Amino acid sequence: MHRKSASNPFLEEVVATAPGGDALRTCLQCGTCGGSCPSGPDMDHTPRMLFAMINGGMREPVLRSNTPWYCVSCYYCTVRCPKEIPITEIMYALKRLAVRDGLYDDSTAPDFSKTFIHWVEDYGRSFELGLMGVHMIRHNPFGAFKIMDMGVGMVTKGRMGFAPTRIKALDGLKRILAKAKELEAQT
Amino acid sequence: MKYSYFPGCSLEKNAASYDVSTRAVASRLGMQFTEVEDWNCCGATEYVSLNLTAAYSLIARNLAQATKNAGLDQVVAPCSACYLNLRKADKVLGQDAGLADRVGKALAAGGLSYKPGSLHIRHLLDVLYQDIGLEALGAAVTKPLSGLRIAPYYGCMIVRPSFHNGDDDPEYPTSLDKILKALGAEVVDYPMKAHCCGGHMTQISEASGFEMIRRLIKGADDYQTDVIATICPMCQLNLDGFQGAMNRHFSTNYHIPVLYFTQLIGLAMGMAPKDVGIGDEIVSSAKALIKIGTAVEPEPAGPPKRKKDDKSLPMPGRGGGVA
Amino acid sequence: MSEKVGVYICHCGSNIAGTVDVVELAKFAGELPGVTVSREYKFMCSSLGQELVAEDIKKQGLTRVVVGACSPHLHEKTFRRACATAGLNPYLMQMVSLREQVSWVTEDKALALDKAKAMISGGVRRVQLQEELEPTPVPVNPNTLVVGAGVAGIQASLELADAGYPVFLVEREPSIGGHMAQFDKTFPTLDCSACILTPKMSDVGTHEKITLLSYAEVEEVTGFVGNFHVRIRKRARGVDEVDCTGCGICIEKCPRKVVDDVFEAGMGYRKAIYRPFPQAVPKFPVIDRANCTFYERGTCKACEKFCPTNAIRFDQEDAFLDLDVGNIILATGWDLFDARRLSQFGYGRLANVFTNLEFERLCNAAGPTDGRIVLRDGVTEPKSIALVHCVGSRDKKTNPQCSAVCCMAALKFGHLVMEKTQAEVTSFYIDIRAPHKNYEEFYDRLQDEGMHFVRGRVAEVTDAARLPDEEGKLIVQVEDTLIGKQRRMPFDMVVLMSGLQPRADAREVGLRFGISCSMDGWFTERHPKLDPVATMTDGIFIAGVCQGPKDIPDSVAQGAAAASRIQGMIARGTVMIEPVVATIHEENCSGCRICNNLCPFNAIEFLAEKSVSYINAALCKGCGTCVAACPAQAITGAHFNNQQINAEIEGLLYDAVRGNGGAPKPVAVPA
Amino acid sequence: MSDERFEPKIIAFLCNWCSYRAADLAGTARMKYQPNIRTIRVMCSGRVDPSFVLKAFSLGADGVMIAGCHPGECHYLEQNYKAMRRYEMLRHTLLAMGMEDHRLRLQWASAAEGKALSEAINEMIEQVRALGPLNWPGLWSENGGHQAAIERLPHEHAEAREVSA
Repeated sequence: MHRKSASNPFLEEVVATAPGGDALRTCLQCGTCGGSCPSGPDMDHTPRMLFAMINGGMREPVLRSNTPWYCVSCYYCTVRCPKEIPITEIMYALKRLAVRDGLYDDSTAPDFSKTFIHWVEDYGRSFELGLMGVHMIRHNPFGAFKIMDMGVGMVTKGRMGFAPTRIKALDGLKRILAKAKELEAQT
Repeated sequence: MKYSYFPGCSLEKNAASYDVSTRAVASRLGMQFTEVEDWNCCGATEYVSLNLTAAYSLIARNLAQATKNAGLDQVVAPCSACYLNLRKADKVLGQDAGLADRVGKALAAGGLSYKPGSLHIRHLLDVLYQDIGLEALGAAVTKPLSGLRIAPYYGCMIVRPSFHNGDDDPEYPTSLDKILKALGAEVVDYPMKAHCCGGHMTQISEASGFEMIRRLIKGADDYQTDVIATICPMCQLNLDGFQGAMNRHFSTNYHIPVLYFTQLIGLAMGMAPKDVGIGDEIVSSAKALIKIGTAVEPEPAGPPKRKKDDKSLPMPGRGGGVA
Repeated sequence: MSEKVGVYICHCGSNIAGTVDVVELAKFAGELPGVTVSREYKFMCSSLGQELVAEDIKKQGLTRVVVGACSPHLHEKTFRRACATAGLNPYLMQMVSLREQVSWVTEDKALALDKAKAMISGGVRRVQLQEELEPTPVPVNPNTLVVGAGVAGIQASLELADAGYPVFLVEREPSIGGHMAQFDKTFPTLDCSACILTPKMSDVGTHEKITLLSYAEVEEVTGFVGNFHVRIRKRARGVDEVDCTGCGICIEKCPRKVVDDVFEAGMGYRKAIYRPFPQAVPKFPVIDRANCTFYERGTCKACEKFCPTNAIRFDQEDAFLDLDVGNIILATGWDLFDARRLSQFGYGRLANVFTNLEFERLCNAAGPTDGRIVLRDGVTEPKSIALVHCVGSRDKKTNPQCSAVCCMAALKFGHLVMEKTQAEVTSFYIDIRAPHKNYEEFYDRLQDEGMHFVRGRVAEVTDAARLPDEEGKLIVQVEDTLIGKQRRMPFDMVVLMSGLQPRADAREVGLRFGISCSMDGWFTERHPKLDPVATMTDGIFIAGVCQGPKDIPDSVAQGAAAASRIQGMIARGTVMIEPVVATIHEENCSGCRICNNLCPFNAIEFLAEKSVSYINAALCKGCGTCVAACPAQAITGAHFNNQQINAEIEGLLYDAVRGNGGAPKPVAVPA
Repeated sequence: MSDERFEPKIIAFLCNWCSYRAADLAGTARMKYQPNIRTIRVMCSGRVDPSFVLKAFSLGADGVMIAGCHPGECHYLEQNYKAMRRYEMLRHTLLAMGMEDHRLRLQWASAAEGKALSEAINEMIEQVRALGPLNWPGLWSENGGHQAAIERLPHEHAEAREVSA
């Protein structure tokens, strides 16, 4: 039984977008999440601070923050949070909102997700070589050299295919995803 | 013991050695795997960042496919990401009615359906630890890994978020430690055992990605580790594939091979290295594996005897006093 | 019905009258069948208001009274008294809550009036069926049983004993003193815990009114307020308390050393025959049979050989005492949260991670290190110490509550560290809670003394170094929430401020004494604000942390409060037992015994010879569960019988449209 | 007060120690809730005899609420568990006899939960308002009458007995 906030629609938006998000209302700003985060040092804001900003209704700064995109889904924050807030899920929710509204300054991470999914949607399976190739050319052309030896190794050891596998019932999958996107758009 | 088997994209190519060794070890232990028919990618951590309903529908399709293996409600996934996605979807769809309804409609569009809770999604580690058990594993060992110092590395997604069903400790798990001990290996008390390998960070921000890899490799090196045992393709790729790049980035010179725990089990069962995909790793394990067979003094059992002049205070839980 | 009912509607200033049309309501009430007088008045609870009622009873010969005012929990006693003074049995008065349940919670005035009418007509119908009741007086046994001899139990015992009343003080451990005896200093005054506690302990030991039963537990409790019978198990000490002089030679000679994980919190060693600490009360040692060589191998008996008074009794067995007491105080205290449950803090794995209780022993001059603050190696003095707050407190996964004492204890530790060592000390807190007298000032003092504070709940404690300056240290990883950045800070020693939690067996104990626990396991008080030391079971009181986390001053205050409540009852000599109890009408009882095991207070017994069940009025608390359960309707619940409640239902629904021809007899609706 | 809007009448049995105090608290805190609820104070939710509920319905109540202390917090130790069992039994029976769900509600409310109780009251009033007036005899004959109901009883009771205590 929660009183919906009239003054802070953004909080309600986030809570509604993340499964189990209602717990966010009880954040006590202890910083366990920010302390636990392995990529915390590289984040614009610690998760805790992000929650304070959500509480303050700062929609655009929150969605523009790189914090969710630096979340590595290690779930340390989630298992340690004393208020049992599903923080990782909330990070996913913030990413979805940012992508939907195109609110991100550095497109590296969003594009990585999109490229990854591009192969999945077209073939039903992921395609590492394609993914890394495309992604690196777009975002880190020189990075490719740094890991050249690895790339070569991976290929020579046959750990990277040159084409993704296509699943049999690809049409079925496409229909499923099309319907799913249609329904998501209505929420 | 019969199971549905969900290999996942990684095990097709990049982690083929995990797939090979898993199947080899499983059949030796009398487990029968039936691969989930025409399975698709689980979406890793990427799809849910873009579209909730689509992400869960993608996963749900796999669950629906798995139910086609008549009579097999136990699904084994060796990949931590696949395991977590499948299991989380099964759980969330049982709780979030709205999402479950949308996903149900989406599946219907593909002529499929899935009822949450009708499958038990389990990670390979859990199955080997619970169903096969240390005794059976120990009994199957013909070539103990004596003298090999192994750092058990769990990574994140199998121990967290813990689903409160008697799974291993989310902070300091021990099941892999025990399995490796059963293989006769010298298991190091690896403090980073459940820390994060950085996932896709190498692709998002090299610096952060490499730093997370460095912590783990350094941690293992501090304990004179010969081999890191992993249970997840993503972890293996990061620690093994990117170890060289990481070394260059920090001008360090670590060389610690990273093998799948199933490869080590296979070796301990006397299988030929190539039969369990040894050699696929970028950081060669050849030098480390030479050690296998060399004798090693057994670990002292229990707390050491107290000397007269010993002023040290007892560690917690050694008490024998009245409660 | 031939009753003459008087109805009194209170305006409560504008509290009721502001929303409910009291004039109209009084008019309506006046027309209800059986009502002879109906008035509205500004303040019914005022003396004038009460006289109004008394007058009408006398002059108009009212036989029933309905007061429509505030909640009965506020003024039921008041109006019962008013009736009694006018010679009307107080139980013939019924209160209707027009304020809490109508005017204060309703916006629409018209609807408020409707609801008020229904509530009043319910009261009017009910009251006419109410019966005269008399509370039954029972004598109060002047003896008191106090369970638990921590500071709260000690205080309670001394208060009662000094007032001249006999006390039986039962303590589970070999010595009294509780947790306070383990502490070094107390906050915020920093006086030495032992210095202020041990005098009280010896007072208890020597007081002629106090019978001290240590190393003992309460097995069974029967009876009721004023007349409890308790059975005590005195565990076998292995030492005869008459012959033993407490010289301690046996302890010296005992060859067997064991870790003392009770008094020394696992930090020190004791012998197999031992006394928890030098100033223990009573002075007699105890043989720890689980660890005694004689009980293991059948040889040794060193203690027996050297005992100058032959007080050792290897064959001693548990003894049982049966006592009669009038009242009982539970002061059973708390358990320390097991920090192992939060493995990210490394307790039990990382040698130099300590708990607050371990640290108390480290600081304590009488402790295992003679008060030297050192690392687990027993020699090295730490150069930096981290104090981690809220370990097992304010955490839904472990204990949701705030443990109330840890913040201040951490400040105290900070002071002791700086007093005894050169170490830098840093507190990692979420909020510093310093709400009592001179507590905030103590916080201020510690900041001034140079203690460091970082606002953030510690995420993890690890020995995995990332950078050279972290090598060989314990690294505390935390978000400094005031900067908004993650920090990794190296320390030599980490102290976990573990929270207070209910005794593992609190529920069990509660059931034994017939009192209840809250969800989280603390004993439930009768009223959280206005009756904090009484419980729902008359004659059973609670004091100290067993009721909820609190510090020493509060525990002492509760101990004293419980004692004074009991002194009052003893001084009065008798207690009145509420007549709201159930009775079984033998002629209707079929002896089916369904009710027998429904009663948690064992008030219902089966009379085999008559093959009917019987309710002991003194034990019955009047919940009425058996009344509702009796298939033969052979049980009536005084003041809440079926007729009364059914009448109230009819009244409440006086204006309802019957479920189309559901056909109960029509209820007279006022013209 | 609008005439077309259906104003249900709901009888609430409040236990003296928790839920009645919760109602007091709701009052002192001036929490507003709809006035369609009419309360009866009993010492314990365990006192509520199923016949009271049937009586209330037969006299034209559109809904009945039984409120007590949270499990484990009963001031009579465990009597609210008995209330819980009876409620389950009664609810199953009433459903079997064709009464809609939501007309009978068991509500836990500690002395501190004035807000929770008032919200629960409002919620129930809305639910019952949506159901409209209780038309019991009608339902009774529609759903096939006594026989069907009685046949289901043993099963319903079995279910009810599964309630943990």
